[in-house]
Amino acid sequence: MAHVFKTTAYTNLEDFVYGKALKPVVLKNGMVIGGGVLYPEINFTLPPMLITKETMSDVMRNYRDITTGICERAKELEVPGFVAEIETLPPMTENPQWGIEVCKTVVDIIKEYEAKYKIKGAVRITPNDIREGKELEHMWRGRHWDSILETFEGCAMTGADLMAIESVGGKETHDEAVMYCDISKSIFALSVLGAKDMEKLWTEIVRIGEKTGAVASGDTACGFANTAMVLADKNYIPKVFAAAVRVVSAVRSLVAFEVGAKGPHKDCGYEGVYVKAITGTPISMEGKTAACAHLSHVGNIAVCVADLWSNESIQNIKLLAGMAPVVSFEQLAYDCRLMNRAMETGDSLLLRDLHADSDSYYDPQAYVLRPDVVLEISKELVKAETHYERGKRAALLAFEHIRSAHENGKLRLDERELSWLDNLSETVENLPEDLEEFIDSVMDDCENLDPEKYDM
Amino acid sequence: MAHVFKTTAYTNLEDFVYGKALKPVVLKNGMVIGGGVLYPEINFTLPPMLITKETMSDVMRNYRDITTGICERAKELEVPGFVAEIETLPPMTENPQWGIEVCKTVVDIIKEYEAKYKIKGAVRITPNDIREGKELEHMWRGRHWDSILETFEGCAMTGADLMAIESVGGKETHDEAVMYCDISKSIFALSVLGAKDMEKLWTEIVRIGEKTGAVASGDTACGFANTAMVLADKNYIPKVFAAAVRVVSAVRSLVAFEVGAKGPHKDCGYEGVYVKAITGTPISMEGKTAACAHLSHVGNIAVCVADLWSNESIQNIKLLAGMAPVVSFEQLAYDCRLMNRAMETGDSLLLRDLHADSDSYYDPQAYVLRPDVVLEISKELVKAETHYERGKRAALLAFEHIRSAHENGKLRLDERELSWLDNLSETVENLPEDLEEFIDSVMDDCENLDPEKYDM
Amino acid sequence: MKILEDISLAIQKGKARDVKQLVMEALEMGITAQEILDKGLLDGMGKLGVRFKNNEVYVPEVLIAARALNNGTEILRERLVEEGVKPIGKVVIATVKGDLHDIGKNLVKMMLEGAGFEVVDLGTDVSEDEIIKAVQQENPQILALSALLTTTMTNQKVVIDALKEANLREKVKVMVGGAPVTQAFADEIGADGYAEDAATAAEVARSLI
Amino acid sequence: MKILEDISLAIQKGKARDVKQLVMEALEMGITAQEILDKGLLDGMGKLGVRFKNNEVYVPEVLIAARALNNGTEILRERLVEEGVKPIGKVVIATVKGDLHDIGKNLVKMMLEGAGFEVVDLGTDVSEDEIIKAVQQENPQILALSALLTTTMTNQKVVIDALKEANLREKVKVMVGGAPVTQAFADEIGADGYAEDAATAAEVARSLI
Ligand SMILES: [Zn+2]
Ligand SMILES: [Zn+2]
Ligand SMILES: [Zn+2]
Repeated sequence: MAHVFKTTAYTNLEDFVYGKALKPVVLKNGMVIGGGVLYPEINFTLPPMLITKETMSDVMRNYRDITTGICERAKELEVPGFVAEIETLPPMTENPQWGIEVCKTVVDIIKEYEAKYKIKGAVRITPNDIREGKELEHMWRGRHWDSILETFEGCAMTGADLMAIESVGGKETHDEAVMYCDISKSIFALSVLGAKDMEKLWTEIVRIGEKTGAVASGDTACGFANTAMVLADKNYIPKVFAAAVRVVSAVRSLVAFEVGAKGPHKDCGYEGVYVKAITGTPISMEGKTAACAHLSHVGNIAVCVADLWSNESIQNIKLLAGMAPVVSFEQLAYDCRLMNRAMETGDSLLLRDLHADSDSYYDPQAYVLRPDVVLEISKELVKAETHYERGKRAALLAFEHIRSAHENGKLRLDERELSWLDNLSETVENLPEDLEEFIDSVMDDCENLDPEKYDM
Repeated sequence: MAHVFKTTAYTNLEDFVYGKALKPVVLKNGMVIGGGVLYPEINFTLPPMLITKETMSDVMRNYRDITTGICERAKELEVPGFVAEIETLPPMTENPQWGIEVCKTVVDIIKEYEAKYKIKGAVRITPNDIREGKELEHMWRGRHWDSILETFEGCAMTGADLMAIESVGGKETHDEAVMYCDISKSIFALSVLGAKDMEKLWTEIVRIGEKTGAVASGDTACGFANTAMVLADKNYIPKVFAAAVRVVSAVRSLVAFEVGAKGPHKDCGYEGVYVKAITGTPISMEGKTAACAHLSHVGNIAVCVADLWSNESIQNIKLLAGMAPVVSFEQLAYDCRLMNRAMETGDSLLLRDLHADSDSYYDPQAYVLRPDVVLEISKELVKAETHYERGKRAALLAFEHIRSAHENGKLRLDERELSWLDNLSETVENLPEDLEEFIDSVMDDCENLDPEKYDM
Repeated sequence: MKILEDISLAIQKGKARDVKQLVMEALEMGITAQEILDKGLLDGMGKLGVRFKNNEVYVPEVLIAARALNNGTEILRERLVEEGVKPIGKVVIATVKGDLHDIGKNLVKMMLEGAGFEVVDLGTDVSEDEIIKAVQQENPQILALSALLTTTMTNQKVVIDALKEANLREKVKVMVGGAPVTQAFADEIGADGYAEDAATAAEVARSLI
Repeated sequence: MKILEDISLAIQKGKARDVKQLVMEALEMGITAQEILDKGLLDGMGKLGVRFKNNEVYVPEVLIAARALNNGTEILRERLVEEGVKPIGKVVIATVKGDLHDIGKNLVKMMLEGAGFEVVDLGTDVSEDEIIKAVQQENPQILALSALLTTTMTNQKVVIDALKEANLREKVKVMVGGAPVTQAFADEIGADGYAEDAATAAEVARSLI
């Protein structure tokens, strides 16, 4: 049975800082994530190319070159340890043997460098969640579901240290919610559909972890909250909406931990800060160094309580200095050096707060990532009993904190954001208490949802 | 007549910090460089393409898109001000009207954003120094020389705020010095040939500045010291050699200021920290965020006393987030936000030292950029009377500081670096006192040097 | 004319019921459907589109206006046929094979409809065969292709090649877009147009017909 | 044979005088020039090349060894001709038009000579016409092109096209390199080989002949 967190793991703001987690994760090679050192987590993807049987050798060459380049640079810069994340591309989940072969390639090179040069490296495998589109039979059975689990298990067996995913339960509905800035539908997608799917999926991933020794790490609401963030960044939707979606997404992402995930939560889920506050597990985060993958308004504040520091994703293309993944890796390594130096000198809280304060005035999405705000909201959030109640409360807490920060001159908001803030708050306040009533009121309006695929 | 600096402008380490210079530079739009705020300086170049009459419209489109992208992001992130550097490519110096047109395009867009949205932007023009190759007639006359001055003057008239260059006087000789790690030849190339050329060239640039109102800013020894750094980074030459070249290059780059340059010194000359220590003028520096252009071992320490923070150069190609120059700009903007926040809270010295301490143990090239080391070396350096004496002393001071840091456990050096350190020191100690004797002893061995082009 | 201005304003405010009412009044006043469409409904969408491009309104506002637009054109439909008025152009839109990203395509669709185009949406993960079939059946002036991955953008080229193969390339203009796509890539694969984002997609489409 | 090992060692240590002395001794002992070259001189350079690749020695050490190598081959030259021994291959090398970067090219040259290639260096900023002329005159197996700027790398393609034009493309293998150049670019412009850095250039050249 799922364990529901009723209190936050952190109670004291002074303990809530980057590089240290209450429940660190120890890897096979001795690396401790959240054990006092902030490590870089490097992400990468292929340059423009097709992935087919015919191009597979070229695909492999790319992954080999990327990994070798990163390991070489880790050696040069004497990085104390690092994580490499492989996010499989859709054809690699559809053909699990491809994803597993890529994983093996990366793992083997990292282990070779570890043996030769004592560079500690770990691999996070993140199968692309292919449970979307017209051919999907069901969320929890059929070939899509089987391929995902097969990829997890195969990669874990081949030496991946961490298992993660950006699962898409509820995403078809959330895509609609984002376009219309429909906060009710967003809460439905995240805390009803998403939570329901997460429980099924993560029960399986945790089981694979127990069987293989790989760590069931975490699941980001990337397709939900980051989609909203990117649209807000283009001024397509209000930032207050995106900020609320971020906090609501924590309710969904927490479900992995309710059924046994151990962290580190994956990089592209900024809701990880809430996960860390509530569970005490370490998290990966991405900020300014991930500008290669998406611009954002949270470039500095994202590092405040991170245990891994990531670049999100970069194509294997050449920049003037060399291949782009190596460039990103170097940037992350220097960021981490600075943070770790401050840890050594006892200045980590000061550095955390400089990062937070430098961003939080300019954008509500940054404001709701402030460590103090995260802790306050988390403490209130865990008091709600069900996922639905938590979803509602998350949105309301976000709106409250944003409003009062604005009133107190701690947060600048455009005029047109303010009217959205009022309307959105009102909508959430008027949502029904009863879950069934809520589902009935929202579901009819969900064009893209096929409830049968969720056994609803 | 040239003014020779006999004392350092800074005497106190507590005053020597990023964002503040003793002699700030005030631009036409009111931006003050070195006046208490660290600003981003964005650099960019074209994607793979030829520059010809036929491609000129495509060239212009690139510069227009780059500048618009940067200005848009500056607006979004509420950047307090920025500098955009245009480094002309060789054909744009050879055809000054092309370089001037590019400059006008960039200036116009920036001024438009300034007028519309109050975003303060400035332009630094850096003509590519084309005085190289078989067709060169003479360093200080003929079509190459004329084109460079024409580019400066034309761009200054069209609205460029700052004039800079990476001049190449002595580079043909230094290229040989670097390959053989010949420190005598390096001192000859930098403090004899380089200094001689700088005096001629910068007298002209300062004159153009007086005539047009553009600021004669500075001249980096990029082709000298950065070439050494990049080769050292590939493990092609010893790091102690590259570190010494860096300090010697300060003697050369200082010449611009002896004849009237005002700063900010250009980004890719890490010797700028010595220039700032001695002259009190502001400087631009580049570090981890310039990893796109070249990897380095000075990613954090480079920011310690910077007044502008730069990315060196990035092609206008697409990353997942958008065009690469915009990505770099965002990264710089966040770095600056953090540094500026610490300035506001009175923590700038602490943050400076965290950056310095995080890098300086790992590489002698980083060690000689430590603010304390820079100030100590600078104080000794200015006691020498001639450029040649300063060149020798610069190398010896670098070696001394590196050796004692290593002995005191403050700097890690590979075994094979140590024997080079001894040999190189010995070589410099044995150089003749007399300049003419020195020149005679080195010049014969300079294969690529044509002394007539230097009136020698 | 005041009533056309009122229709335009009602569209901009997303007031579907007002639009319906006003369009009926306008028809009763004897104004042609063509004029109501151009100077009322599409004028409103055009103005809203400009405000969207200038970051003055958000997507939901545009979507709500688009619904109001639909309400208006619904009423006009018969009359438009009678008057022999055709939409300014027809677009078939799809996210290419292997790519399930929907939102970018939907935003472009929204902007195109707002500009008066008739849009046939084939959805996501659409193979070149399905696209060819749709082009044959729908006979659009424009085919708009979206791709969000570096590993699917090449399928935009696959579609263009398939169009050539099927002798359809001359019959339809192809515009492409998506995060990793650039003007240079569009040129390279022989597309006719490239839209950097949804806000500019309508302009690009207009320039192609 | 001990003396060949000694020659190899003297090369690795860059002891030009010792090399000279030892090569003469070896000749007196009746060892063929071919053997002295392969098992002495080039063996030494080969071993040093491996240490260079493994970051155990620096460029100056390799350059000094290359000088010692020259000292040795100088003495052998006549005898090599008598024995009919040819260099393992001839390379024409240049930095392309518009590009004045010298060092990268020189490093590649150093590694190629160390591997026993005869190298004709055309310098920097070399036009396609000059390159064509050199290929016609020198008749090399390999043409090596360097470019350091995004705005000159395209001139590598210009040279390859000019080779085709002059009906020389089949007669010479082309290898390319330089900071902005990639394997993908090399493939795209139809080069035969791509060297990521100086250390791998010799291997690539060897694989081409
Ligand atoms: Zn993600
Ligand atoms: Zn430079
Ligand atoms: Zn620069």
